[in-house]
Amino acid sequence: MRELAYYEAKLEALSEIMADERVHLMGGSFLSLSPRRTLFQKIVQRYPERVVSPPISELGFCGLAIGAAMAGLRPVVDLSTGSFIYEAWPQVVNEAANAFYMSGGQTRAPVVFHILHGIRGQGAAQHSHSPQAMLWNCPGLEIVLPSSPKDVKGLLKSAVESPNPTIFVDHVQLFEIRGPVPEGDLVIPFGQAEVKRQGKDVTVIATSLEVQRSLNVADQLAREGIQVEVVDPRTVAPLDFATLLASVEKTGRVVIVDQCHKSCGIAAELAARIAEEGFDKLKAPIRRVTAPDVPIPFSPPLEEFVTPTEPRIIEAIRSVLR
Amino acid sequence: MRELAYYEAKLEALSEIMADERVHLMGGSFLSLSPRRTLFQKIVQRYPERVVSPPISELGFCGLAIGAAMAGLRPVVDLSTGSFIYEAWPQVVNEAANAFYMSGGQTRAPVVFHILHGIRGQGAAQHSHSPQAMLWNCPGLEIVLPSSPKDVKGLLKSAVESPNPTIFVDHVQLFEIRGPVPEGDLVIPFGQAEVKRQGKDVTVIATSLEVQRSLNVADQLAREGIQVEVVDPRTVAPLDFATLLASVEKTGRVVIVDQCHKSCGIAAELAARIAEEGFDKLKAPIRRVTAPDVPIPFSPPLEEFVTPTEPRIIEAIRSVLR
Amino acid sequence: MDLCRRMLLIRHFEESLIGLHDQGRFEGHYHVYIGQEATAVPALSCLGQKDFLFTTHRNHGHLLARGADPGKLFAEILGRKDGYNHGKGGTFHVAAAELGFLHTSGIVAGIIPLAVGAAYAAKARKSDQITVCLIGDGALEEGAAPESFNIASLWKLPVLFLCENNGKYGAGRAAGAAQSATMAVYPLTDLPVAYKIPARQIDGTDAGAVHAAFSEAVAKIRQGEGAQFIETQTVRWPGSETNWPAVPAPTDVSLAWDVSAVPERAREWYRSSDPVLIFIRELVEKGAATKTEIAEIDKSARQAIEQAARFALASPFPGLDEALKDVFAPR
Amino acid sequence: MDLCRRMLLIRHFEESLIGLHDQGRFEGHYHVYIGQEATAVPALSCLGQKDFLFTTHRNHGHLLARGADPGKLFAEILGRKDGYNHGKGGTFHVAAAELGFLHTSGIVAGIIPLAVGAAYAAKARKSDQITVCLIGDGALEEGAAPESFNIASLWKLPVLFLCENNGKYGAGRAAGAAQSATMAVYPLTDLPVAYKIPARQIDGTDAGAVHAAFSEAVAKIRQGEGAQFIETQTVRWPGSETNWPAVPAPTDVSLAWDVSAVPERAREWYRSSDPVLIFIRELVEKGAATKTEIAEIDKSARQAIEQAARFALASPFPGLDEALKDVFAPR
Ligand SMILES: Cc1ncc(C[n+]2csc(CCOP(=O)(O)OP(=O)(O)O)c2C)c(N)n1
Ligand SMILES: Cc1ncc(C[n+]2csc(CCOP(=O)(O)OP(=O)(O)O)c2C)c(N)n1
Ligand SMILES: [Mg+2]
Ligand SMILES: [Mg+2]
Repeated sequence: MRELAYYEAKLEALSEIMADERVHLMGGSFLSLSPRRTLFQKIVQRYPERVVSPPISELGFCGLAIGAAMAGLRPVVDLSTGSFIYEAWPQVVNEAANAFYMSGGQTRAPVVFHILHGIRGQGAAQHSHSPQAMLWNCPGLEIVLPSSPKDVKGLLKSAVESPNPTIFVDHVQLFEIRGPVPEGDLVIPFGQAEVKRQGKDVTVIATSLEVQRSLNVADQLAREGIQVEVVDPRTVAPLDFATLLASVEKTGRVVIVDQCHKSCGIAAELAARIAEEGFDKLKAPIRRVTAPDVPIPFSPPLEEFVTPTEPRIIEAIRSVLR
Repeated sequence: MRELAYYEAKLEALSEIMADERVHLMGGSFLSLSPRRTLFQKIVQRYPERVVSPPISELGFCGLAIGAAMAGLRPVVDLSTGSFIYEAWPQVVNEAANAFYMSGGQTRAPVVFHILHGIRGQGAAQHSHSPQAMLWNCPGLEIVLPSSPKDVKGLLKSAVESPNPTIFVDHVQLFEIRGPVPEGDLVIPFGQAEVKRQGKDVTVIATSLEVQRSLNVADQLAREGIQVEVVDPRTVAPLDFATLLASVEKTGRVVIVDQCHKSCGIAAELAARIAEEGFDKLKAPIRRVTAPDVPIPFSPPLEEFVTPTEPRIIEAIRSVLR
Repeated sequence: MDLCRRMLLIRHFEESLIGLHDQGRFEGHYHVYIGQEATAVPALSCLGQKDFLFTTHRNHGHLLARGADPGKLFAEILGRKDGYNHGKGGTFHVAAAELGFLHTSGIVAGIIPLAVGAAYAAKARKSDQITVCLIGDGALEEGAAPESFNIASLWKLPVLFLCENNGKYGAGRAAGAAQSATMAVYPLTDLPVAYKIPARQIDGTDAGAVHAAFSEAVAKIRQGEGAQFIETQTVRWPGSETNWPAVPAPTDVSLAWDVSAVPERAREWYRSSDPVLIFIRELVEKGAATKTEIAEIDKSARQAIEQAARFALASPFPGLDEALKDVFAPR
Repeated sequence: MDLCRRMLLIRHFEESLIGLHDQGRFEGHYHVYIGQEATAVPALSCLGQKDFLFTTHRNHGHLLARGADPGKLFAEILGRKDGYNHGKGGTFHVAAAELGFLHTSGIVAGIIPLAVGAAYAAKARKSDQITVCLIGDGALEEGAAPESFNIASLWKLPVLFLCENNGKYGAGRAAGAAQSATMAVYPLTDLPVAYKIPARQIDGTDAGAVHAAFSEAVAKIRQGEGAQFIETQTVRWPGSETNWPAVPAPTDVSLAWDVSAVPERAREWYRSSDPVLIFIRELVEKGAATKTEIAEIDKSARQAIEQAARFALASPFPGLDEALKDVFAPR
């Protein structure tokens, strides 16, 4: 199978979704402010009428996208830095998420919100957020967290086909990762976790960039004979809990890794659900590796200290194996 | 000890905090739109210069309150319905919460945000939110959930003394509850859970209105000889986890009850923490009783169906005792 | 004549609804459209079938003006199965896609960006649909309003902002706070005008003036001139003075000529500010209808409402499984 | 003369900072104040010691204009222990309470409500402190701006909105988008004026005009006249054309008279739009300083910056325990 860089696979998906006349892109940082951003210009040039640059009015333009979706379009909105979605919070969590339910199943809002979450390198407290946990607490939103070139392509295409408001949560530090991507059409359905690596000793459930870190860790520990199974939910809403549970059943030991702050983060929900439904299978306490409950500091060594890095994942794995 | 209704204790606290010249009240629905609201007029009349009615601009006036707090006041802001804090999300979670940390410990923002959360009776999807779980995922905010007349008084006074931004999460269905309240000054420190009822068979950890429901359930089950211990964290940030853990240690069985939606709700975090640190003490899986992951419906029977009602709490308790 | 019937239908609907609330048939906060009938009825009559509308907590009159079934509307507000949204939305959220009402929000200003978005979609599809954004004066205090005006203006979107300025009423404000205590922009039209959106102020008790202004604005939008803004001004209905609506005197067309049945404190409003009674008086004065004809129309509207209420009260509550349905649309 | 020194200090600071970034001494996005020096320096010189200031991602120049220690500023931007915020804030968030800078936000328009709040506090305490809210033109696109204008106007709060309109630059926008493509309000002052806030537009390369406008506005606010708005207009510095700042030609005072050292494409800006060079030229033309005196000032500013950079580079990174500290203030 051909290999692509993550940003290439993402760009490919962005180009392909434009074939649907209903798709409008709003905002232009899908490829971040990284040097790769210039590639996005190709799409702008090809579809100038369907790529728009709104004012710095996230509340206004996210609401616009939701309304346009209600009226039949498939807008894909780039908010760039994850925390900018806070500006649009009332529209996302109180309008988009509720529309289908409140209308008794009449009004769909098939909009996609694209954000770059997490600890990105000197983003400091205001530009390093991972809003996905807060959003998961809001029923009605689908939440997607790709972690590989194949996934970013297949999940983005799936996001645009979804009839529901979808949060597409990306991480800029994934962009240069390379991996196999099948040629041609690739749509990865929501609600299908993927076992990214098989192992029998311990289950590591990870999301987004932390999947890559966990895979690295699994490589390292394999040399010591520790077989780590890495499971990636890929979407948390909907959640493929069965695949997670099957892995827990197999290993009996769980470490959960993600970049949300700890309290009420993604890892909290996964841990709680396993403690409820997989209790009998557990041989050790569940361990979470997350950002601690502190704002993300600017200074590089402090930032690294609060990041779910490989050494922290390893330490947690060892602790559940004890 | 004298008995007061919850709304009376709250009003007493509101009157007493006004003795501090730095306290300004912004907004006027501290006693909700219930018939009790007229009592608030006494405060307005006594301190007309320190009770202000802002425009319908939550982002603007919450930010104003934060700025005023930075500059030395102690504003207490009423947002009335819980979800209206979403309008102010960028100010609350990205300015207030980060100010002290980002400034390296220079700038305090001692503001209190008062909200009425939860399922209140025909609030439908947009007016029944419990934003406290989302807010707990944001480090830097203190989160207070009173459940009794004594607590509402002592915690409100403590909130105003706090040097940190504080979310005061109230529930309108608590207002008519009566209970003992000591005369004179009463300040309940943050981070002190209260065992509201002793029991040896099962621990119910509940917040806000659900504490009252759980106490009713404990009464009912006592008649069957089931001894339920009801523990109320009272503040989740800071969290007195030691008291929770001590109860788990005693009973080995845990039910957690709150009104947030299930995924990444308050109950998720408490369950995850117990699964991490109290794993050895658990004799049964942890059970959560929360609002399910659906928007709150308007129609009364549907609304009741999604509420953590007494029958649902009883059912959960029985399931962990099995 | 049709306008007259629709206005009376709204009036009787709302008065009847207040009765249902007082009987405990439904709980929770709600808002009625009494006193603003001469905005929605003539304004929305200027629209085409395929146009979109977005409205707020004060939506009942808008839906009825557009021809909604009062039975299904009552049923929704009572949380019944036969309601427009199977009882899941309730009074704040009545949506009726078949009438163009895609989404109704109880969040002040919540619909403004959405309406601009529907207009964006229509323009993108090169259809000639326009979108009407029905808001109260209070909505201009939210930042969503100027943000949306900016985009609607820059992108010349086919949206008509209809701002109903009903004076000093605002549920979230301290009782008695005057409008000017919460809005520095005066006149309100200065705000859209700053964003280069043409704006007009109209007397909201003058159905003819409302109709004329709307026909013109709708025509301009269809010609591609972009967003337009109209403010209609009405005086606050005395029944909304407390936190919960209360009818000072049930509306009877005879009040158009003799308000002595109305309690003293509310009389002035019914005499000089009630848009329905004003409209009726003018119809008769112009000779467009006789008092008897009006009384007939009134009677039939009243009967339609009574029947609608019976329909709603007979409708069952939805099954409990409905609570867990329609969180997500199926693929 | 002091103004001249401060402007040069800012210029050398920023040019030196770009050098540090290019050497990999710090990472991440950052924004420099080059081209706007003639706003902050004269404007902030009109303030008193106890006044409050709130600023944005483009804060370096504001801090230096107010007398910040360039060493501590560099240290903050490099994430070092001796930074104003122990390295925890970084370039977007430099706060210095001792200088009145309570909170600096990287969120566009994030500080506007906060500044209004500090003004509210000052007024409540009946102090004569004023608050300066330093924003870019892009901030007016956020709803936080009009919401705050409304409150500041209604409550006559002692706040001075200083909007630096630096032309078409906006990091979040598509490269090359003109300002008018994202803001329908034109001139920008129409927005505060709609909210009845007196507003003026000033040439941001004319230090004298800026000083005069600010003295007047500050005086009015201290007299209790309430909020004021000033827009200063500058032309975008060619070094900010790409996403990362790059110096076309290091500033030397001799450029005031001869720009041949500047690459062709950037020359026009240095010739006619550089506020520092304009100021220097005027000083000399008016006979207020000789070229030699200016060169001396420049040299001392340059040396101060070099020394500051050395100080910062010598400062250690904070200890790891610092990461977990100061989430909550102690009681
Ligand atoms: C964001 C938000 N804040 C506050 C409220 C509470 N609230 C409900 S109606 C209302 C007044 C709205 O005034 P206006 O827009 O003029 O509408 P009217 O009720 O006068 O028709 C308020 C403040 C709300 N629903 N949403
Ligand atoms: C809420 C929010 N949206 C988007 C951004 C990304 N952003 C950073 S600076 C900037 C441009 C701001 O323009 P302006 O206010 O004119 O300031 P300038 O950079 O021109 O000084 C943008 C859009 C942000 N920081 N915050
Ligand atoms: Mg109104
Ligand atoms: Mg700018």
